[in-house]
This record gives sequence, C-alpha cells and structure tokens, in this order.
Amino acid sequence: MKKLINTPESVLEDALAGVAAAHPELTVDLANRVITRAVRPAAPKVALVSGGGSGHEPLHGGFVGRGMLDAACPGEVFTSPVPDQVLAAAKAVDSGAGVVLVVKNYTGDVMNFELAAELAAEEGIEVRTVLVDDDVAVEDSTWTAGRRGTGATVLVEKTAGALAERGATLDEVAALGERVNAASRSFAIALTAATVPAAGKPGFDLPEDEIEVGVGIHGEPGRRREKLRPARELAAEVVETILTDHHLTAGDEVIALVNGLGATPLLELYIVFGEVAARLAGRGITVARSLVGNYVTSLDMAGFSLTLTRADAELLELWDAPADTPALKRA
Amino acid sequence: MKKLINTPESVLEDALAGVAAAHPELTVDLANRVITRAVRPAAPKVALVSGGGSGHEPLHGGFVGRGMLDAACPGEVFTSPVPDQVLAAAKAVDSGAGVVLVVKNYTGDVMNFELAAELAAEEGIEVRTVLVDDDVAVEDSTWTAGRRGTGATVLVEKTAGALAERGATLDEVAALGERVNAASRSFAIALTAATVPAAGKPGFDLPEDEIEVGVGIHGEPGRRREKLRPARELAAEVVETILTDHHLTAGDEVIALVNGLGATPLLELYIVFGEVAARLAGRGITVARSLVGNYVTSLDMAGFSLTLTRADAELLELWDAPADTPALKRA
Amino acid sequence: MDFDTPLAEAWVRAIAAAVEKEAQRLTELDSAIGDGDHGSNLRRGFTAVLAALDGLDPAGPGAVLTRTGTTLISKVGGASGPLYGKAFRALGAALPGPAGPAAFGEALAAGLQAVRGLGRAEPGDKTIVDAWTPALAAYRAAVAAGADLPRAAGAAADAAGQGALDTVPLQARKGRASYLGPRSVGHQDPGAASTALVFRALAEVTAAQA
Amino acid sequence: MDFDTPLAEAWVRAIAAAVEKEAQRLTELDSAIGDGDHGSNLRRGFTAVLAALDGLDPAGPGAVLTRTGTTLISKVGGASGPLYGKAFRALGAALPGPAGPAAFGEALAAGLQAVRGLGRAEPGDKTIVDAWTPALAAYRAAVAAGADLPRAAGAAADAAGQGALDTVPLQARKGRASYLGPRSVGHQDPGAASTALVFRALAEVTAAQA
Ligand SMILES: Nc1ncnc2c1ncn2[C@@H]1O[C@H](COP(=O)(O)OP(=O)(O)O)[C@@H](O)[C@H]1O
Ligand SMILES: Nc1ncnc2c1ncn2[C@@H]1O[C@H](COP(=O)(O)OP(=O)(O)O)[C@@H](O)[C@H]1O
Ligand SMILES: [Mg+2]
Ligand SMILES: [Mg+2]
Ligand SMILES: [Mg+2]
Ligand SMILES: [Mg+2]
Repeated sequence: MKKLINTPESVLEDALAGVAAAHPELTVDLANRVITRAVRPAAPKVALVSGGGSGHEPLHGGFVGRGMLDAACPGEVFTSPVPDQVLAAAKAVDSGAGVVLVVKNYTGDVMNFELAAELAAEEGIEVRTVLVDDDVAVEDSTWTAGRRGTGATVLVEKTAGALAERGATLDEVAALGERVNAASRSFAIALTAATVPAAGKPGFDLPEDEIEVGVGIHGEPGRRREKLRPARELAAEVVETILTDHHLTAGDEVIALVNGLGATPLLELYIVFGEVAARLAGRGITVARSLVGNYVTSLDMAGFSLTLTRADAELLELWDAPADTPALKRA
Repeated sequence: MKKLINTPESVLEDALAGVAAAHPELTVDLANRVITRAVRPAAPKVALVSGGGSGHEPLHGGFVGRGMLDAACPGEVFTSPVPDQVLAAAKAVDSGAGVVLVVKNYTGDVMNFELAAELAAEEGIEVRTVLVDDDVAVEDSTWTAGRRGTGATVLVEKTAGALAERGATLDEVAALGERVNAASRSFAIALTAATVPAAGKPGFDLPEDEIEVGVGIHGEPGRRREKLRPARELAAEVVETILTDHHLTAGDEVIALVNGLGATPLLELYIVFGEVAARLAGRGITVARSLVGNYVTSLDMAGFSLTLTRADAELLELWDAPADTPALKRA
Repeated sequence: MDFDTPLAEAWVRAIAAAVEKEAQRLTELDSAIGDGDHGSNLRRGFTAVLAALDGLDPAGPGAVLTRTGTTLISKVGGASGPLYGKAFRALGAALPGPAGPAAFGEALAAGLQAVRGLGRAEPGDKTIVDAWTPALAAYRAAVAAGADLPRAAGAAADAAGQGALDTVPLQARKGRASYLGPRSVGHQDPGAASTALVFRALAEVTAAQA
Repeated sequence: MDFDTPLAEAWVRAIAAAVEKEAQRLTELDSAIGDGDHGSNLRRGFTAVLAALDGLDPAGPGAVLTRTGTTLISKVGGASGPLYGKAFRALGAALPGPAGPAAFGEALAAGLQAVRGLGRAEPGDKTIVDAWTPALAAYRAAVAAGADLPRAAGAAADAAGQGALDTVPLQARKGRASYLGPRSVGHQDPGAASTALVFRALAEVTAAQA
C-alpha cells in the first residue's frame, strides 16, 4: 500500500487538520469531527447536515458552504459517522428552522443517523431524514439492504441546499430532497479496487484486463466481472442499464454527472462523458446540465459512475442557483 | 494498461468531444483542437492563450473562461501542441489588444510556441510569451533544458487572466505573468508512474515501497528514488527543498497549491496540505491563500506537487478576483 | 458462579484482547464481502471501551456493559457500532446486579433482541444474528440441562463459532455484503465471526474464574 | 546517381515505413528517459506525411522534403516535430532540383544546422545532433574519397547508427532527458535512434536504385 498518510489510524484526524488549514471559510471542530460554514447564514433557515464514511472526498465536507450543506460529519474511512458527531452537527447549525439529514442508504449510515435523529429530537431539534438510494446496481431490494446512495447525493445536496437558502420550510426541503433522489439513478464501473488504509491492500484483486461492473463506493466488489472494453461500449452499457430502470424517454431532460471514482484522469472522464452524451442523444434525451469530475470518490479506485437525474424547470433552477463551497461553486 | 478510452490514437479527439458536450460555456474547435470561451469578452482586452500536452487536465482547457484563459490548445498526450493550433487560437481570440502565450518550459512547448509566435506576428498579431519554469527539481539549469513549468502555471493563468480582464496592456499582463512565475517554486513526489495510452505501460517501474522524488509531470522519472515515508516527512522534505531555493523568510506570505498528480485521493492531499501548512507555520511563513486538489495532473500518476508563490497585496487581489472556468471559479 | 461486576469487566477486557488479536482477520473477512474495516472498527471501539472502563467505578455488572455499549455507539460508527452498542446496552440494562446463569441467559436474549430490533435481520441473512442466535439457544439448552455459567458459556461459544462458520454458504441479505448478491456466497460473515469472539471470550473468562 | 524527386519520395516513404516498424522501440527508449511518446509522435507525423505526399505533384526533390517538413511541424508537436520539421524544410530548401552527392551533402548539412539552430544542442548533449553529426561527417568523407550517393549514404547510416549507440553513456543536457541528470546515463537517446532510422532509410533507397 502506497499512500500519502502518516498512520492508517490518524488518516481522518490528519485530513481534517488539512481541511481546517486550507479552508478559512469552513470551521472544523476537530474534537467532534464536524465541518461547518465559518460564516453562519444571516437569517434563520433550514439547515442541511450530511455525512458518511471518509474516502469519498469532496463528498461531504467539500460541499459545505452557501447554497449547499450547513455541516458535514466525516466518519472514519468507509465507516459511517457516529451519532454523537451528527448530533453535534445538528446542534451547531440548527437555527430553529429544523435540520434535514441527508443520509446515503447503507446499513451503518442509516442506523447511526437514526440514533442521532432520536437524540436530536430529544434535544428539541426538528429533524427530517432524506435517504439517498440511487444505485441501480443493487437489484432486488427486498433481498438486500436496498439500493446504495452514491452520485445522487451531490444533486440532493445542491438542490435541497439551494431551496433551503431561499427560506423554504423543513418539510419542503426534505420533500425536494426525496423528489431529487427519486428522479435519480446511478451505476458504476471500476477498473481497480480501492485500498482502505487500515486494510493495507486492495478490497479485491482484478486481473489486468477485467473490470467490476455495478461496483459500490466502498471498495466492495460489484455484481459481476467483465473484460475491459472501449469507453464507448462501457458508456453504452451504463446508460442502458440506467435507462432500463429509469424509464426516461425521448424528449426528457436530464442532469448528467460523470463522476470519477478517485484514480481516473479527468481526460478519461471526458471521453466517457462524450460517449454518454452521444448515447443519450441517440435516445432523444437531452443533457440539460452536466458535471464531469471527482465528486463522490472511493479512495484510489479507478473507474467512473454515471448519475442521471430527470430534470424539470424547478430542479434546473435550483441546480443553477448560487453555491459557494470548496468543491462546487456557482456564480 | 487499463483505461477508459476507445483507442490510444483517438484519446485527444474523444476527450475534446466530451469537453464540447459537457461545457456549453466553451467552444471547442475540433478540427483545430482549440478551446475558447463561447461568449467573447464584451470589450477588447489582452487575450491569454495557453496549451501543452494533454494528460494534465484540468490544465489548460479547464481554465478557459472569464478571468483566466481566452483559449487553450491541447496537444496529444504529453506532447506539446503544434504551431498551427496555437496560431488558430491566437487568431480566434485576438481583439487587437494582443495575445499573451503562457508556455511551460519544455523543449517541445518552447519550440512549437516559438514557431507559432512567428506565424502570428506575420499575421499582424502582437504576441508576448510568458515562460513558466518553477520546478526546483531541475537543478543546475545551465546543463539542462532548464526548469520545467508545473504548478505555477495555474497561478500565472489566474492572476494574469484577472489583470487582462481589468484592461491592462499587453506588456503589463506579460510582465505580471513573469513576476508570478519568478515568485513561484514547485516540487513533486510520485508514488506511481503515469501510463501514456500509446505506450501502454507505466513510464517507470517503482517498487511497492519506493517513491520518485523531484518527478516531472510527463511520466519521466525523478531525480532520485527513496523509500516511502509518512506524509509529514515527505511534506517537510518538499517544503525545505523549495525554501532552500526560494529564500522565503519569516513574515512572508505565500499562496500554496497542493496539487494532486492524478490518482491520489483528495483525502491524502488534505493530509499533505495540513503537514505543509504546519511546516510553513513553524518557519513563520503565512499561507495567505491555498488550493488543494487536482489542477496540473500527470494522467494516472499518484503523488503530489507543492507550489509556493510569494504573495503581495496585488497578487492576492488578482488571485481573489472573479473567475468562471470549469475548474476554477471565484464569486 | 454469578455473573458479577469483576466478571463483566474481565469479559469486556477479554473481548478487547481478542479483537486486538483478530482485527486483521476480521478486516480480511470484511474485504472479501464488505468494505474492509470491521477489524479496525471494533479495535477502535474496544480501545475506547478500555479507556472508558479505566475511569469507571461500576455499580454492578450492567454498568460495565452499558458503558461498553455507549462507548461503542460513540466510537465505532458503521453497522457494527450501533448493533454491538445497542446489544451491550441491552445486556447492561438486564443486569443491574450479579446474575445467575438463567438471568444471564435472559440478558443475552435481550442483547440479541436489540440487534434484531435495530438491524431487522432474520437468521440466515448472514449477519451477527447467525452467530448470536445459536449461541443463545445452546446457552439456554445447557442451563436447562443444569449447566453452570462456565459450561453454558462454553456451549454458547462453540455454537457461536459454528454459527459463524455456517454463514459461509449463505447469501447475504442484510448489510453491505448483500450488494454482492450470489457473490457473497462462500465467505464467512465478519460480524458473525466477531460475535463468535465475543462468546469465546465469555467462555474463557468464566472458565478462568471457575 | 542524383538525388532526384523519385528518390526523395522513396526516401520519405522508407522513413515512414521504418518509423511504423520501430515506433514501439522508439517509444520504449523514450519511456526510459523521456515521456514515452517519441515513437507515436513520429508515427503520427509520417502517417500525415504519406497522406500529404499522395496529393502532391512535386516540382523537385526539395518540394517533397519541404512538404514533409511542413507536415511534421503541423502534426507532430513535442520536441521532435519542430526539429525534424525544420530539418526537412532546410533539406528541401537546399534541393530545388536533382542534386549530385556533394550538393546533397550540403543539404544534409543545412538540415543539421536547422536542428542546431532551433534546439541549440551541442554534440554530446544526447540528442538528434549526436547521430546527425557523425552521419554528415561520414557522408562528406565518403564523397571526398570519391563515393557515389549509395556508398556515401551507407557510410552515413553506419555512422548515424553508431552515433545513436554512442549516446548510451552520455548524460543528457537538452530535452526532457536532461531532467534526469546522471540517471539519463545508460540509455540510448530516442531522437538519435530515430535519426539513425532516417539515414538507414536513405542508404536503403539509394542502394535499391543503384
Ligand atoms: N442489519 C444487520 N443486522 C445484523 N448485523 C448486521 C446488519 N448489517 C450488517 N451487519 C453486520 O455488520 C457487519 C459489518 O460491520 P462493519 O464492517 O463494522 O460495518 P460496515 O458494514 O458499516 O462497514 C456485517 O458483517 C454483519 O455481520
Ligand atoms: N534541443 C534539442 N536539440 C536536438 N534534439 C533534441 C532537443 N531536445 C530534444 N531533442 C530530441 O528530441 C527527442 C524527443 O522527442 P519526442 O519524444 O518526440 O519529444 P518530447 O520530448 O517533446 O516528448 C529526444 O530524444 C532528443 O533526441
Ligand atoms: Mg464500513
Ligand atoms: Mg512528449
Ligand atoms: Mg465494514
Ligand atoms: Mg517524448
């Protein structure tokens, strides 16, 4: 394992020290492991809090700022945050208008945020939870923990954050988050596995000519292995897999996110995006907005995910609304 | 070699198609391989043109937009653009106020841009060239092709772009670019080698516990090999190497860029940044502004570079000035 | 022999030692069908538990276990943090004072109920439940047959170990491993493996005091 | 035998074929001390050159070589594009019509001068210059000793090949390889190796027509 770290145990602590040093516009509570905006919103507003295991940067800390999150709670690498963190975050940012917790659907995240929500409610904070579960690679959800939350998280945080900024109510913000999640589907392909620092070696071994199809963002293997193929074919497969589930039809507009899993060069992500856009165009689907880059990563995994969100006028307006966070800015 | 590409030969062409699809705010001339702003500046202004081999994304195409570049000319992977491209770019963006070419100091780039500058001059375009050569890993420049241009390019493009936007003259913009370059030093460490698609295998082999110190951004090996050490020690070594050359002293302010080489997770870059900031603080040097992320990459190379630019009031103001490009935005 | 405060402390310390020793193996199991952190999660948790116990002057065995559970919830995160945390808190709540073998059995049942209440896993879903359920059954059967605490704990440990091994052919239906679908078959569940350590530790400390 | 238009075309096509065949090796040499693209750079360039020649009705051998140089400048990029491009343009400018062995030697000298003018490399800097310089010297010596074009070209090719091999112990002082400092020692310079191909192609096509 080759990593720019001090020790596997201190990864989160050391990274948070770096975030604190790099971002005067953020406040990092190193003891509680909570990242908040340094400048609180002027007027009371619904607060957005998210969090999850570390290793997915810029998610979530990179999305704290005006127009997106009020706070992020980074857990240990690939491990959901503990309830205490989430509670501390909710207490730090609640202005009386209530708190929306954006939770990616993983057993650990769900349970820890659930415990936190109970504790927050006990302290008199109104809480709503938006569960993100966009990964169509998880089939047959009655027999699993349900679909994973992946790329759609960025869209939920951006649009719900924008709505909160406009003074919408707690229920409105939560409802929008759920609507965006319902309008989103994702699917990922990995070329290499991620190496969790504490594990010291890749989560799975992949031969030089094979890929994991339908992979998650936690180093877990995907649904199946295939031979590596040209980007055009992989993009087509991913688009078709999503469309099968999503019932998008000619004339629909989408927001498309081609997301790098961590170790894939931007050059390749643009190649994939070009193929995705061409494929969608062939189906009569318009890419109204797009994002290409590393947004929901999986440490040093090579590969990409595609997220397609059915867009409408309201979503596009919220997507275009001002945002000022380390990783996503809009004028 | 595992890459999200169609064929090694079509990498640039396919990526440019993706850039065109992803960025309606950019115009991509696929025939000439020139990226320009879709909306031309309202008033005539000095135009900034840069370019270089592909594989360093978001450099340079990701920095085309208001407040930074007017055009970028991407060459083949790790190969400087050809003079025709640069000429086409200069012709496309010259508004009569002249063109500044930002050129990273590599033999190929220097020669191709030189030929282009001659051709542009023949067509009546006033041209100045700013040569970026910030990499202190190249010692003893009388016996080499001189220092390489790396991370400082981002600072030159940001600040000179901001100055051009304010209506400065051609000579003023070029002089500022030279001043920023002179105030900047960089140094890089690689954990793995980059794989050029056409070569099909890594540029060098590195054992599981070794790093290349003083590496460039073109897959070339560095000055020496060392054992991998904790991030704290590597950051200290890089800071000290730069300080030895840079004569920064207590009380100085710097803009610090911790740049990922392509395959290194943001989590690790923040760890490195934290260590860099702590080391600089110990020397009494203030990090006035910072940037952490992938800005000048080397395909799928793992590692980081540090760039330190001595800051003053003018530079900080230009650094903070509005910018609206795919990869760098300022409100 | 009753399950008293010193025994509660000894048990938790024995679990911590076992986790420290087996962390690598647990993480490897989790790498195969999860995200490769189960060992480091529990190690981080039990390191914090040991620190928490050092300052504690417990009113009874339950206080030790409650503090253990609370600390696990605060420090572990992931799926195993709340699950083991709630389980130990439930054990603690059921053990206000020293308990005989039967009463301790009811506490183990409360622990399992807490895991199932939070995680909603059925036996056969390839989780902690698949080690804890047979362990509880074996413990109860032993007590019903007149066994003392060490013997009943020994039976529970054997059953938990077997239960963990029996997760190998199962397809996961809860937790991360469920994402693999049929590919989760053929691997031991890391949480069931750590539950086996919990019961083995119980058997060892009760045997040592017997 | 004069260096005439058909010979110029044959030469360029032979270089293109050699580059196609040796691209992998050139890229490997460039991977060791450069950025691993010299073979693909030249292949891209000469592929374009072949296409450019197809439409050409050249006025003389120089027109073929000038077009070759212009195309290389437009298509290659990197260091080798302008260097070889300018070299072929200089060769072209020096060969308005068919040329005898001596005049062709002066053209070769003009090519070298173009490379040195643009790249400012000295002999011994581990570049193209280190193959072209001995090739030119050997060519001139052969012509001075009365050799015809094929024999002089053969001598040049041998000298260029030797010159390329002789770059192995050198430390690079120009181009990317110079960044490696002493670590550039022990590797053949890719540009010198491709220059050897250029002269070997010349020897082959002149010998074939002899
Ligand atoms: N719903 C559940 N009920 C019971 N146990 C579960 C459940 N979900 C997961 N587990 C257990 O948790 C273990 C994984 O724990 P751990 O790796 O620490 O957390 P995470 O999966 O969040 O990384 C699994 O091996 C499984 O035994
Ligand atoms: N200044 C120079 N003068 C002559 N030849 C040079 C000079 N710089 C580089 N070269 C030649 O160019 C070759 C590299 O060409 P190539 O790999 O195509 O370009 P790049 O270095 O831009 O990737 C080197 O091996 C060397 O022979
Ligand atoms: Mg985990
Ligand atoms: Mg090159
Ligand atoms: Mg796990
Ligand atoms: Mg090269």
